[in-house]
Amino acid sequence: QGKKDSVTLALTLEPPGLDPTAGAASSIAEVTLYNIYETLTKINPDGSVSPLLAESWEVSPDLKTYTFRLRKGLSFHNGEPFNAAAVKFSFDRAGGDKSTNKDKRLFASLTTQVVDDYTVVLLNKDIEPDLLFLLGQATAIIVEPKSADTNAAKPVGTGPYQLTAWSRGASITLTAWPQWRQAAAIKIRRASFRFIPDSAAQVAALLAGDVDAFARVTPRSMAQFKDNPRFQVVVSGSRAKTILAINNARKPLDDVRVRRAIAAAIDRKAVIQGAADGLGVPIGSHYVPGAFGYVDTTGINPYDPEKAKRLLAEAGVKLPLTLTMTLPPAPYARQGGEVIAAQLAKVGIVSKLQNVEWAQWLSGTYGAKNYDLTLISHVEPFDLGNFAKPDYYWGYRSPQFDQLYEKIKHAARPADRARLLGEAQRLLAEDAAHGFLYQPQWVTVAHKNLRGLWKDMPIFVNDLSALSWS
Amino acid sequence: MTWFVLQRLLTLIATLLGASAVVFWVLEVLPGNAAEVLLGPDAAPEAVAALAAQLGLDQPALVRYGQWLAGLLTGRLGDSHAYSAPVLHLIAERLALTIPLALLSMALTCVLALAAGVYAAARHSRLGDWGVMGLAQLGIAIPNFWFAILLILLFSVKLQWFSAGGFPGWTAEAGGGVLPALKALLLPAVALAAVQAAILARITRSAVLDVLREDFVRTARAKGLTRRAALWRHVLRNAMIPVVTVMGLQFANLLAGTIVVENVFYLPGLGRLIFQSIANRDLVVVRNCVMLLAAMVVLVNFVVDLLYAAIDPRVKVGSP
Amino acid sequence: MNTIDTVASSALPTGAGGQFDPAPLLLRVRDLQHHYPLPRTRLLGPRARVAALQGVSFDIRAGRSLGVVGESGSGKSTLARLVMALDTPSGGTVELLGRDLHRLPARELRAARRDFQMVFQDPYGSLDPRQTVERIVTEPLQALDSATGAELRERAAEVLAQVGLRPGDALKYPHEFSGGQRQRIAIARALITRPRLIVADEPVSALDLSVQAQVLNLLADLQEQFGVTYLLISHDLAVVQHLCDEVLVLHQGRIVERGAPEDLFSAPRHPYTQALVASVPRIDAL
Amino acid sequence: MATTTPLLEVRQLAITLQTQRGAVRAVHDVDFTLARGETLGLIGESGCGKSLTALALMGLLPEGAQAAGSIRFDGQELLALSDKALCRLRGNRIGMVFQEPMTALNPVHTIGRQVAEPLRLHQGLTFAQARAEAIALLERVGIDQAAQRFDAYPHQFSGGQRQRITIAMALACGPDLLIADEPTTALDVTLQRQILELIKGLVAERGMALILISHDLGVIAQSVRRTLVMYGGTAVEWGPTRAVFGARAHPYTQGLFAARPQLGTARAAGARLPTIAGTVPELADLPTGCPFAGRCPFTEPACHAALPPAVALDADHEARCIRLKKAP
Amino acid sequence: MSAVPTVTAALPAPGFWRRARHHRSFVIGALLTALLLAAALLSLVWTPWPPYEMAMDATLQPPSTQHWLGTDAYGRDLASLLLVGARASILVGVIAVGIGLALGAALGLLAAARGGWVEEAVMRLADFTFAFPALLLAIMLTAVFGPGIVNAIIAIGIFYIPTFARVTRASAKAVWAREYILAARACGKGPWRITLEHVLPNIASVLIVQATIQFALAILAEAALSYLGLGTQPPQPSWGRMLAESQTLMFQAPLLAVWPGLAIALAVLGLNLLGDGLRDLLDPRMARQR
Ligand SMILES: Nc1ncnc2c1ncn2[C@@H]1O[C@H](COP(=O)(O)OP(=O)(O)OP(=O)(O)O)[C@@H](O)[C@H]1O
Ligand SMILES: Nc1ncnc2c1ncn2[C@@H]1O[C@H](COP(=O)(O)OP(=O)(O)OP(=O)(O)O)[C@@H](O)[C@H]1O
Ligand SMILES: [Mg+2]
Ligand SMILES: [Mg+2]
Repeated sequence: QGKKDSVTLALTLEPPGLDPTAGAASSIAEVTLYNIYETLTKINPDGSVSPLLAESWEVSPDLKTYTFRLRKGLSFHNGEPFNAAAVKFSFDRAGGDKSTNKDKRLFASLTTQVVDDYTVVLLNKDIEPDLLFLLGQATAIIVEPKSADTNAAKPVGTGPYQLTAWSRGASITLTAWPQWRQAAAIKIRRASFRFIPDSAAQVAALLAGDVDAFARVTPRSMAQFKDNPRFQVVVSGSRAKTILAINNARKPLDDVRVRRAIAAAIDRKAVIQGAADGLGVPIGSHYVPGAFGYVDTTGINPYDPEKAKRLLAEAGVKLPLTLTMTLPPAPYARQGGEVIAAQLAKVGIVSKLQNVEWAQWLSGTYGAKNYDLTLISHVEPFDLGNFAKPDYYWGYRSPQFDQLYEKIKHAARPADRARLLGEAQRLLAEDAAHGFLYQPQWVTVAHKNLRGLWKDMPIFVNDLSALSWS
Repeated sequence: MTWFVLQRLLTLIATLLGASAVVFWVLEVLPGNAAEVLLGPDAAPEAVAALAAQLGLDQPALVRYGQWLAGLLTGRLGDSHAYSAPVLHLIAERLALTIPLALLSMALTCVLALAAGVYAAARHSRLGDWGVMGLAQLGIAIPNFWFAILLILLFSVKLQWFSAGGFPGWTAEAGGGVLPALKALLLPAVALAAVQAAILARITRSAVLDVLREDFVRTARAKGLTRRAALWRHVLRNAMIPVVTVMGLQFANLLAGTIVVENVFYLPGLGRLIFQSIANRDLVVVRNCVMLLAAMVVLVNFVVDLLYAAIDPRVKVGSP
Repeated sequence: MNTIDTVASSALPTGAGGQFDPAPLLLRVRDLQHHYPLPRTRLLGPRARVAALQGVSFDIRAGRSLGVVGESGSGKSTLARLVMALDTPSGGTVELLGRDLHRLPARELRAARRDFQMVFQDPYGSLDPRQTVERIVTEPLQALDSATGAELRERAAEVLAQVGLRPGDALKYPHEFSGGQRQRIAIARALITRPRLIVADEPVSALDLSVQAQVLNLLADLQEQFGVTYLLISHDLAVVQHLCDEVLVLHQGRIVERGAPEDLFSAPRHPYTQALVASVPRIDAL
Repeated sequence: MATTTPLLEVRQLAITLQTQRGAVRAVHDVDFTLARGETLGLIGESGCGKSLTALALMGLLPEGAQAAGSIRFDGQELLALSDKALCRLRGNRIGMVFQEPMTALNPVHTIGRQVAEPLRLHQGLTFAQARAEAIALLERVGIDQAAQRFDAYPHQFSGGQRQRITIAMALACGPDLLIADEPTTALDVTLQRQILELIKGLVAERGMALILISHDLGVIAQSVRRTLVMYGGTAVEWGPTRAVFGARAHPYTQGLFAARPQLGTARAAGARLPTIAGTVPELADLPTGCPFAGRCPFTEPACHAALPPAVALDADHEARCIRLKKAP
Repeated sequence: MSAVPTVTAALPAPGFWRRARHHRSFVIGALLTALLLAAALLSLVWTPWPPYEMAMDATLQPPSTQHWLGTDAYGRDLASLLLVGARASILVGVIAVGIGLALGAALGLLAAARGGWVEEAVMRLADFTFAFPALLLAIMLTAVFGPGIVNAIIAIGIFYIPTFARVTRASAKAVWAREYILAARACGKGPWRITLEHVLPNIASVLIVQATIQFALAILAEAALSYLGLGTQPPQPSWGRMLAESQTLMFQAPLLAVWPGLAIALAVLGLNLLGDGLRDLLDPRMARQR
């Protein structure tokens, strides 16, 4: 009963700081985005974009000029007014020399012009069809110039909530900001986030009633809540792609037949079962159902161990072929790696599993590209462009794809884009650039009376203003 | 006595200095750095480089070691890379949990172990002895994280007497208070204490039995003391001598054991801070925490040595 | 050779002059001193020391036995350890057959050990519980030269027979023997190199009366048979009197009186010896 | 009436021990009586059961040991008393001094506290009273500057001093009976003499009865009026010290006396000591009948039949040997 | 300093086995330990099912005649995994104790034999290592060299060095004070020969007892490290890892946590009881009293 206006959410990881422009941890966004900070646009559960700090916008036909009209009369938590200057400051800062923004490259290619107090124009050097979506992400938050540098500990934004307490390692508490533009509509006055990395502890905390909702709980624990009337289980789609990344630059993986053999040796259904307890949709390329221009490519390299063996023989690979498989610490990787290793073993590929910490994965696998195979989830919504980067850790080089991608970037008409995107997906599938596995689904377990939870999750966010108790 | 204390202090400082060098260089070898971890795989390389420079990671190792030592002496430990908050502040926050937790479980350990050990020794080879020592065997044989989960299962999920974890803090403004905080620490303390108490109980029992065999116990009985009185007045203090040593060592294990228990009960303690910080390559934090732990262990052993002298009058004249 | 005054005379270089006594000089101890350091009590300043021996001189002729008596802490064991070259003295010399033991190089000292062996007080503590009697008894030989296993076995059987143990005992372990038998094993170990000198530090004080008599008889028999020389240390005056030709009374690290045991114990001169003798409980007092 | 009952009357005392090789009788058929003010010596070689007998009197037998027979102290049957009742006697009416002065004192308590303990326990003295009394006691047993050293710890005293302290403890409540179990074995002869003199003096002064245990014939000869010789858990000969030492009726007594090297007799070259054949057998290996059978030079088949009955030789002087019966 | 029993037992004492047969702790401990060894050996030649074979359609099954103990979240046979997992426990125990014993005993013997500053240095080094709690040391080492059973073992083993060094030194010093050492010196034997011929055999029983205890602790340590994700790595099964993985499903399939937990508890119990029994049986004081 006392619960009516407060909620306790749990997250797996604690954000290291509360400034999304200074760190990439998704937990930063999960706590702050749309709660403390706001962006010009807001991404909706279905992936569409709606106005937030910008009331409306216009896009030039060449997709290079964006004109935003800002909401009037807003202010930051510290009382400073929200205006075009703040927007310019925020974007310039994100693209500046000293910027530690993860999306620094994007902002570096933008030029922000202040037209008047409530109108800004963004000029983009490149074409970025998803710019409006990108401007709704945590890296694009609008910050207040004077407080920007201390946001990590004392966040100041325009959002409906303010930070009241942060006991590091344990919890963060947000309370509703009374001066927010629609403060009356806010049902949850006080929300706290707890951080519970241990999966058994996650289950215990939910069962014991310590937390009301757990976003993206370890899928394996879901089963025990599905049949429990005290809880609701929300399974949501995502834009993430879990793949068995293949180092295309290494022998014999540079041979497309070997990569196809690997792809054919993988039974995606079993992988989804093992890695995510069945919570995933198979994908055949680096693109997910529900995204613009998706085509089903799962039939291109179907599960066929016999074919895999044939392909390996064709490629003249001496069996058993020993490959290292580097696994970051996430459960999906560790669990999925075990399953895939068992499947590859059946076609004569011995995978030596190497479990690494994130730090090691980032410096050894991602940075130094020292790996054969690695299991990883790429959560960025639109990242086909990585296949066109020559120095990316995948080592994938394809002039055909580069051309295609160049065209996609400049295709202003949706129909053209959709066609080109489809072509790109098929190309990647045929090239078997990676072992494309599945689109993960996120599981949220919550008290049965909690309303307003996001059904789908194109980005990681916990929109507190939408929550209420029934 | 002063010579004794002085010598112990000197070795203490030397130990800590050596420890600092080992800690620093071990951490130096860790692959990966904080900037990479903080910004993640999708970050622009320029951003990573900018962050590394901002964190001072691009300086030579020797310079950083020197700076760190100087910082240790002046109390300026720097800022955490990950939390971008002062390390001193972070550690102090965590200690507010870990120290009470360690003390609470140490107290539990002592009470349980001494009671059980003395009881078993007094009932040597009888049913009570078998029962208590059987329990102790079990206590030693069960992994403590497993025991912790069992506790949660029973007391939090089934009975809902305690919350399954978390720490409300010591002050009311953070939603906690002294009583809620103690309540939150109780189950973790029990989980931690169970194993240690089992070990200590066995040691107490055998120490008491050893002392019971000593001549002076017979002398005491010959004076007309009852078995119980002889036990309390003459045996216990002598039996404490080996027990105290083990207790000193256990305190160190207990501090380390908090890593596991803090994980199960998701408590924001020092152990988890170290664990996380290693994963995040937040080496500033790791270095200082490990040094702090080492210092505490060394200090506890130092105190044990002094305690020794307090219990056993023979030590004072004794050798270094 | 009854009084302290004789120390001076026997301290003179004997050279070839000792021939008026038929037995040749075996052991010559001169001005032996020893200090033990005490643990530091203060950070700076000198370490305190205990003077365990302060200028002890005596001679033993081959085939004779010298007894050393004195109360606890008078330095008896220290003397034994120095004579056995187990410790380095703070001053003075120990000469066996004309060689200064404490100046010998390590290798030569090891070889010289063949000539002097030791028997200890505790028949339970002086035998390694994990070695067979045969190994224990042949230990001095193992350390000395590379005798073959068969030779060692033969020698062991021989000495065991000499001390009155059965051949079958060679493969047993010490705990299978009684105190008196253990002391026999210890004596066998000392005998195996056919030494000239045996230093016995309280060899019977841990034994029961009836067993003590057996061991004392054995020591006497062996002397008769092999002409061994004894340096016998004991706090029991009666034991010393029974076995020795000459007695030294040690008090606080100094020799206070010496002489033939009958004379010395019937008419002690030094007050300390007098007190010692007077304290011995006697049954004839009844 | 009360004056005629002896202070201590031990009848048919038997002590059984649980060992690895089953239950064995460590002590059996031990009888003696002790009047007030009388002194008795127990003598015998190691392991013959002297200490067990003494501990049985105190009711402090080791775990697993069982005493049977009868021990009457001042008319009271000790074997039937509860531990609580025994506690009221121990240290109060019966005092005991142990062999090892080095370990008989608690190393972590001050000696003053340890000496005062029985006083506070049995006489209910206040701390100050007990302290004054304890200091007087310590002075009486010859500890110099007792008041200053009251708060010193045992390790700060020499062996002889510690033995004096344990004696002070045993004497604190003015017991009727003092049991001294080899009180001087760990000490030098000079110290031994002092301690024995001290005990003798105190016994005379306070009119206590004394049981002195020793394996040293000389000590017994000089200290007690009556002697009991033990072998293999049995009393083999007992009587006035003078009679036992003079007559030496039992072959074991004879053997023991002969094996002892004597001070003062002129040394004959190559003189041999007469020895007792064999070694003391283990408890479980004791022969049936006379325990000395087998080692005794006069063993005959009848010796193995049964424990020889006590034969009275003289007033009060008895021994257990079948040969004595035959003798005129 | 530490409470080390000064055991100088006679092994093989006559009647050791006879006494051992009647010693309850020893018998139970020896049986459980033998069971552990047997399980590991058996797994080398036979398991009910192939231990790595997954069956995604038969996950989390309860015990049945097919799968005696049921299946795990990948449909692997739990009984087979348990058998194979015993190998990891033994491996951890044997190697960690081996490292600790070899280096620790050597250091301890050296300290006892040389005395003086050598002893002081060795003991200070031991103190120094003790200053880092074991688990922390393990975490740091596995962070540097990567998680894995080998590194976990080494980390545990390193921490055992000072433990064994201390125990060894204390009991070796007690042996050095014995008269038979003096006798050996009087025979002209040097410190190294004495150490090998007299000291080592006489402290062997202490070391054996300590080794069984540390063995048990190593199994627990591996479990704790596996729980933190630093111990045995997939796909190799180990009891610690099985236990850690079952935690998530604790409420859904509790048996999954029960089996490895039971296995660990029994193995640790067995080793501890064995150590207790050996301590009693090898202690001559006990031998004489009972
Ligand atoms: N290792 C040592 N360190 C310090 N002092 C020692 C040491 N050994 C002996 N002492 C001291 O040296 C003196 C002589 O000792 P020693 O052992 O030679 O006497 P002892 O005559 O053999 O005595 P006891 O009859 O008790 O064996 C004593 O005061 C003793 O305390
Ligand atoms: N606690 C015990 N457990 C088993 N046997 C014991 C125990 N105490 C004594 N004994 C045995 O009982 C026998 C008699 O022991 P007791 O101590 O009475 O001998 P003692 O005459 O006092 O010998 P000592 O002169 O050595 O003190 C010995 O054989 C001894 O081994
Ligand atoms: Mg001596
Ligand atoms: Mg006795």
